[in-house]
Amino acid sequence: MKITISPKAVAKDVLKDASMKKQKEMMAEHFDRLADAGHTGAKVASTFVPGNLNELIMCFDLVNNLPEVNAIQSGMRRQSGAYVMEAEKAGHSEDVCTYVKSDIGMMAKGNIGPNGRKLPSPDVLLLSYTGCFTFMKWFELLREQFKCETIFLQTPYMADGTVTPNMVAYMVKQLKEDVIPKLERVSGVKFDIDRLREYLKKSAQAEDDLVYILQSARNKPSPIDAYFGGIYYIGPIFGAFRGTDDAIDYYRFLRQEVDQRIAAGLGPVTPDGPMEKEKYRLVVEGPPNYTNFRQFWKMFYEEGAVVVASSYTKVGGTYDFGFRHDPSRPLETLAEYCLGVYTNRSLPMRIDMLAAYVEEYEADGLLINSIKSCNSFSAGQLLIMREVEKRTGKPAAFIETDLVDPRYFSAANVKNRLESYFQMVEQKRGGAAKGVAA
Amino acid sequence: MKTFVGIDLGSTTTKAVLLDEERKILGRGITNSRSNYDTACRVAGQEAAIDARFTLFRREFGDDGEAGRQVEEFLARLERAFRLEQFLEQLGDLQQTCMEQVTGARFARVADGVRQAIGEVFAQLRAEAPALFAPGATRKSDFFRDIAGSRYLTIAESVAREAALPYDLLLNVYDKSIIAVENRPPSDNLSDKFDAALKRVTAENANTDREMQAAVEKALAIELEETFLVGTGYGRVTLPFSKEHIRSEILCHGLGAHMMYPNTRTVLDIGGQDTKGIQVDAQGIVENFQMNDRCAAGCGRYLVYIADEMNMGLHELGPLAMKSAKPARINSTCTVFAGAELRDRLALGEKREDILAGLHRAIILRAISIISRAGGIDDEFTFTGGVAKNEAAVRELKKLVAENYGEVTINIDPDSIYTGALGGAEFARRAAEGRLEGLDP
Amino acid sequence: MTIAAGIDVGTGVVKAAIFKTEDGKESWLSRAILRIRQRDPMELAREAFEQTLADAGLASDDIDYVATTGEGEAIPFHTGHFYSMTSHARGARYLDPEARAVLDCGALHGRAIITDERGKVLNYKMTSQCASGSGQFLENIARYLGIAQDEIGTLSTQADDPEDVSSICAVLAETDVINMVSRGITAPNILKGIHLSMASRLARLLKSIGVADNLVMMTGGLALDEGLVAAMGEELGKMKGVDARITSHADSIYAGAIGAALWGAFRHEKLAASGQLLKAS
Amino acid sequence: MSAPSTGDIVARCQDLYEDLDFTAARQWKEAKKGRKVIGFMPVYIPREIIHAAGMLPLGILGGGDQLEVIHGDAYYQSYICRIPRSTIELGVTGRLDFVDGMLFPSICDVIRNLSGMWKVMFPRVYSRYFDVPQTYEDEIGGTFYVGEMTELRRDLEEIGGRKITDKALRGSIDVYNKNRRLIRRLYEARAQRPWQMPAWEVYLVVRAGMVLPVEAHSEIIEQYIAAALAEDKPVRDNSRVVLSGLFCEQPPLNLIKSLELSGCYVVDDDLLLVTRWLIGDVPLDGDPIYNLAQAFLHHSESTAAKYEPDQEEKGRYLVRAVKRTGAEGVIFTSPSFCDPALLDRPMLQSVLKSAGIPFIAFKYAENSGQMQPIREQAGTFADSIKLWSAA
Ligand SMILES: Nc1ncnc2c1ncn2[C@@H]1O[C@H](COP(=O)(O)OP(=O)(O)O)[C@@H](O)[C@H]1O
Ligand SMILES: Nc1ncnc2c1ncn2[C@@H]1O[C@H](COP(=O)(O)OP(=O)(O)O)[C@@H](O)[C@H]1O
Ligand code: SF4
Ligand code: SF4
Ligand code: SF4
Repeated sequence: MKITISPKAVAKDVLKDASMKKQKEMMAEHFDRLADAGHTGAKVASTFVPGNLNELIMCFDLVNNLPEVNAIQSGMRRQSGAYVMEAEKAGHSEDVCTYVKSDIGMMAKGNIGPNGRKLPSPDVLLLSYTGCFTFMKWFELLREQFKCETIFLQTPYMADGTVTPNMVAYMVKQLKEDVIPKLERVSGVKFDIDRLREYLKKSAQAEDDLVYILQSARNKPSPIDAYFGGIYYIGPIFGAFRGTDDAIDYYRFLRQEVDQRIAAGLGPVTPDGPMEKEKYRLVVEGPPNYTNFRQFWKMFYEEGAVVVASSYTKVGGTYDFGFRHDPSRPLETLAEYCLGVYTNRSLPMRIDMLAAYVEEYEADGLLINSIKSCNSFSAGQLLIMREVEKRTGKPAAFIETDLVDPRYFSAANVKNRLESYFQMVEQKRGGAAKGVAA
Repeated sequence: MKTFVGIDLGSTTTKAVLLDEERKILGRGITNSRSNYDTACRVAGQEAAIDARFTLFRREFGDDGEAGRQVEEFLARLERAFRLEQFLEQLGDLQQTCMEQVTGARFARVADGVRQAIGEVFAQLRAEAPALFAPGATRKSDFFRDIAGSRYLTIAESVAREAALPYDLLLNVYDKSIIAVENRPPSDNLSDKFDAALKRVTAENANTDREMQAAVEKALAIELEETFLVGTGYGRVTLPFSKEHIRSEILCHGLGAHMMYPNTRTVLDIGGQDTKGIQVDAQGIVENFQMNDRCAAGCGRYLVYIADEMNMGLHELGPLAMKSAKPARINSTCTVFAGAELRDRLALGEKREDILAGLHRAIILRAISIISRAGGIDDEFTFTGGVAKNEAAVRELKKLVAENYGEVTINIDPDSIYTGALGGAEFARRAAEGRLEGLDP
Repeated sequence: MTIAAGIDVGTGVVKAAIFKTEDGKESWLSRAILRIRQRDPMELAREAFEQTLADAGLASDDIDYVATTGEGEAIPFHTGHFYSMTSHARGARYLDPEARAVLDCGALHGRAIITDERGKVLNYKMTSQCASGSGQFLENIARYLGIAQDEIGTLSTQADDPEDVSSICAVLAETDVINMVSRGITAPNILKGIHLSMASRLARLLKSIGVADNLVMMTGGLALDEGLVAAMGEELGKMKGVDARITSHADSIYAGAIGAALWGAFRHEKLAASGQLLKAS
Repeated sequence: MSAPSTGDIVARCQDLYEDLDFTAARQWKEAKKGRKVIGFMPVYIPREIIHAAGMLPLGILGGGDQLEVIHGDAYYQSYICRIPRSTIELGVTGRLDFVDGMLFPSICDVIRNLSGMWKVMFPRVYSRYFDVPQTYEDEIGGTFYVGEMTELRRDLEEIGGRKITDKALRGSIDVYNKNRRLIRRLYEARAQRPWQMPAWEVYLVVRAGMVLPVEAHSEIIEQYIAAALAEDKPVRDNSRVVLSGLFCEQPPLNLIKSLELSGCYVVDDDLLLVTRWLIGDVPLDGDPIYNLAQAFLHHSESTAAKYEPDQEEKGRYLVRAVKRTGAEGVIFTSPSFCDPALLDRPMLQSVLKSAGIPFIAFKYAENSGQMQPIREQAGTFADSIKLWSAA
């Protein structure tokens, strides 16, 4: 059989490679930088994705280590199960967040990173307490282990749906009087606010492209999967790359690819190639399962289901309502960034957001993936489901898995619910069509 | 004639429904689910075919007036006789299988004694069999496993004591054999058994109408063609059917409930391993559903564990619980710990019926929560699944529905355990008519 | 000389033992074991006690101290009650004086106990509410597979490719097992899979109470299950920083009853010394 | 009139405890027109501000083991603790319909999200997530906390339709100072003579303060202390333990009783922390809000609910409690699925381990029914302390 390759397809492939390749390189470089820290003498700061102050960390030449990302990597490489067990052996309860346990277990088993090299011990823990109480315990546990300086940055909760001056003032005060002086001390680098401004400018540029990419899902068919695919897309910006040129390049490439797919009327790219036909459009709330990520995703694309918007892609910052890092108000903008991350938003705000997504992205309904580990996400999701259903008139579905604990992923169970849900949507459509015809 | 088959392979029971072209139910069949899905489906299907025969008999006779009552009586007798034949056949199989187990080192010294004991146990079992199927007799369960099993255990205990043999040995022989017997596909020669049953009936009642016999023979001659089959239920992923023959159990339960009660808007199904709350519209289309999460607490299996623990039949739990005036408050419905909780409470001197009543309430409480999750109850409300057979559960349900949702019509059909299979059969009928995946109403 | 009886009312089985202690020498006079399977445990406790009396040729008046353990608090004729872990620790030391940890696996719960050389309990932990790793579960599965309890172990050791049993809930695990059977997985591989999953839980339990290089004595009914004992060995072997060895004893299932009887004797002697004699009623 | 016996007092407190309709608080409200009731969740709320507004602070502690939770379960997955679901149940069944406001203190994500749920489900009542600082510098955390309390004060003024004066606040601080002093005395007395003050009685007596006006509650405590010390109860050969980790969802009463039954005297605990959160008296002179903030920052209990900025100090408070009360061990008992308590536990345990203090740990739910495993674990703990502590 002869295969003909049209010029356009070549361009597409090349471009596709461009963003993927770029990301792979970035990640590899990052983990090398971490692993090299021991020899290069670079100092390492551990911090969290929500409230990740990468721009600030870079101002002190610190390498940003994100335990959450490590846990995700362990999950994807199917090691988290053993790590979690290890932590449980060390006396941790079966009930608590497995992200923490995966991280603790990984350290207990030699702290080997995804590149097979040992991760460095942090020189400073930047405990950004943003939308999750577990963070506090997590870093208390790390502090117990590493006995290093721990800087606490509290983000007040957006309980009433607004950012009050008291909140911003509190955060700026913490940054000025506590966080920055301590970072200076640990790193030995003097804080330079213009350097911060420079990074923030770069952040905003990449953020523009990210928003464009995520919102491209408004197209029909959607050129992206805003959950499974989205997880790859948010990696750089929520990780150690926000504020870098690398991030700018990555999102530019990605944007071009998305544009190409829109122009060609193509759907998202899945691990099994481009998606054939978009049958269902979904909004998803909640983190994914990482231990069986591929299998999980497959249950969607096999049925023709595309996720057009998700809340998880907002855990490290919510940009689609207009927030961009603002170099002219450097500390305030950092505060507002932290305040605005998804998990720091009140439940009514989350409901508003998801209901708006269902409408805006013309979805068939809301799917909630409830994560056993994560109270921050999960407590209250059943009310979210009810309210979004009520407001949009679209049916919602509820499944339960875990982020990185393979014991909580029951493929048969999840598949059963998903299939039932899709069949229900299908049947309803049939019914509706009938109703119109009659 | 054309028939459409729905099979609901549940976690504890497998149900089959046969529908004719007029959407009328021809027959229902049920068996316990087991490791061999094929067999479970075959048995359920066969049971439904047997039931269909009785429907056909009835159709053959017409059923009005005095004559109708006579016919009913005759058919009831025929059915009891048929069931007895079936039971005896399986008993024979079980005995033979048990005997074959008596080999190897474990039995080296006692083989003869054990064989003798088994013989004795089965002799007693056979002797009491006709009483089990006498008019008005109630059985612990519909399944051979349960009926034969519980009697076997009781009889074996005394036989073992008398023969000074370890009870465990007889237990073990049974445990091993019952599985083998269960997983053996049933013999297909139904007409033989019908013949034998007819003979039995005629022998008992010499004056059986010749006409009746003729009608029966005529109905037996009708060919039942399996036109299309749809499977559903917990095991549907592993069902021995291809994808176009499979529907989600949610849709099947919704549709089945709609067929039985067209005004149904809310359906509660409590099965062996899951509890579902389903909302349907006026066409039986599912609007919303919720299921219990991964914890199987409070599902039907819970009652099975309890029945086991109390050495009672499933059918007996409800009536005993109904006797309670003061239900205990039970908070944990973890299925696995059910037995432990029960013992705990018995040890504290609580009454069996009170504990049982409390357990039933606990199950229903959980179910009501799931309904609440699925958006509450709208008129009319239909309760399906195996647990709907249990009067104590039904009583609690009615109470709680009234407390929480006021006056609503509650439908409970004695055959509600077949709801999913019924929906499946209708999907089969639609699919055979060439409608899109049968989803099209 | 002191004669004491220990009665261990478990959730699955009732066990009884009678001991004579004299000048620090402990001799085991008689024993009884009755499976509960749907019978009244309190009745069985009496039956077991009477059986042990008869075997030892004693009358109930000859017994100085009747000690209960397990769920035997409500037994009307006891002199004193000891909590399970206290008695298992003592029982394990009797079975093997070298044991420095106990793993008691009964019908519903697993208990890990660390002891010192005198049988003193240093630390312990029980498995929590969810019960997939319990003996009861294994028993159900075995019944389902048509396997006698005492065959489980032998079969499990014949496994060549153990199947992963991952469900946390025993009920759902049962369904898993049904699926395995229908996929044609052999009984040994299923059983071994269950054993490994149980063992991994139990090993975590041991580690979490600080077992490092102790000799771990398995007690309780599942100690007789050589498959589980072997799986425990494998799981412990896999564990970093743990050099524990696992052992079992033919009389392991009596550990609770033994321990109770020996503690009973101990208390009796103490009480006698202080002049406050109690007598079994 | 003769002084009430402990039996009488405890019976009254038990009635209050079992009353899921909050009759006492309803009666208080109805007694005078215009009275308002403000509900609050555990762990800590500055009740002084509510009191100064002339309102009744009402502690909402879940539904216990007697409430049938139906609708509440519809809002929570099985892997979330029980207190939010039973609290929702109380709400949807109308049991809180007389409550004019709800406060959800910063303690964990579950309660935090519940505050938003309350807004959606009960939009007509005032509800507020009450944030507290986790940084303890005066200038930073202190300023923020003063801001939070000032907002609360303003909100309550609006609800009550009248100003909350500094004078009123000082008066309220005064009555709460007294209440805290009494509870401290109660705890000290129990630590000395635990056989005279069973843990479950002390719990009920303190818990009465969740639904009664503080003045009435102080009276009850006083009476109880007097009555308990006057009664002679036999001393049992029990071990003395400190209970830790139960700060939010309440254990069933049977659990506390079971501990004693199986041979443990409870000599200290972290139950109902709101009544003892502030250590020592809050000063009466000066700015009352500032004083409350200062007390919170610098004179409050350490628990899993708080971030401990100083690694050296982590868990020391528990060691101090053991020393202070002459306890022989610590029993950690926490609600199932409670992340803050359960994640904290291993850290506390390692502190105890290095201090040579024995401990055990188990979990519960507010409606746990099976006490057998708990008795067994606590009993073994007591056995091992008893049999071997002298040896
Ligand atoms: N006669 C009966 N009385 C009481 N409960 C029954 C009866 N028959 C069945 N059940 C209950 O119904 C459950 C099975 O229900 P079913 O709907 O068949 O479930 P599944 O489809 O999951 O197998 C059993 O677990 C049992 O608890
Ligand atoms: N020979 C055996 N092989 C495997 N398991 C056994 C054997 N004998 C007993 N058991 C198991 O041991 C359990 C009872 O153990 P036991 O320690 O007596 O528990 P409990 O004290 O809780 O009753 C039963 O669940 C049974 O399954
Ligand atoms: S609870 Fe949720 S947000 Fe918090 S650390 Fe765990 S997974 Fe992350
Ligand atoms: S073992 Fe019990 S509590 Fe655990 S998941 Fe199963 S049914 Fe639920
Ligand atoms: S018990 Fe724990 S998890 Fe539950 S609400 Fe309280 S602090 Fe949060």
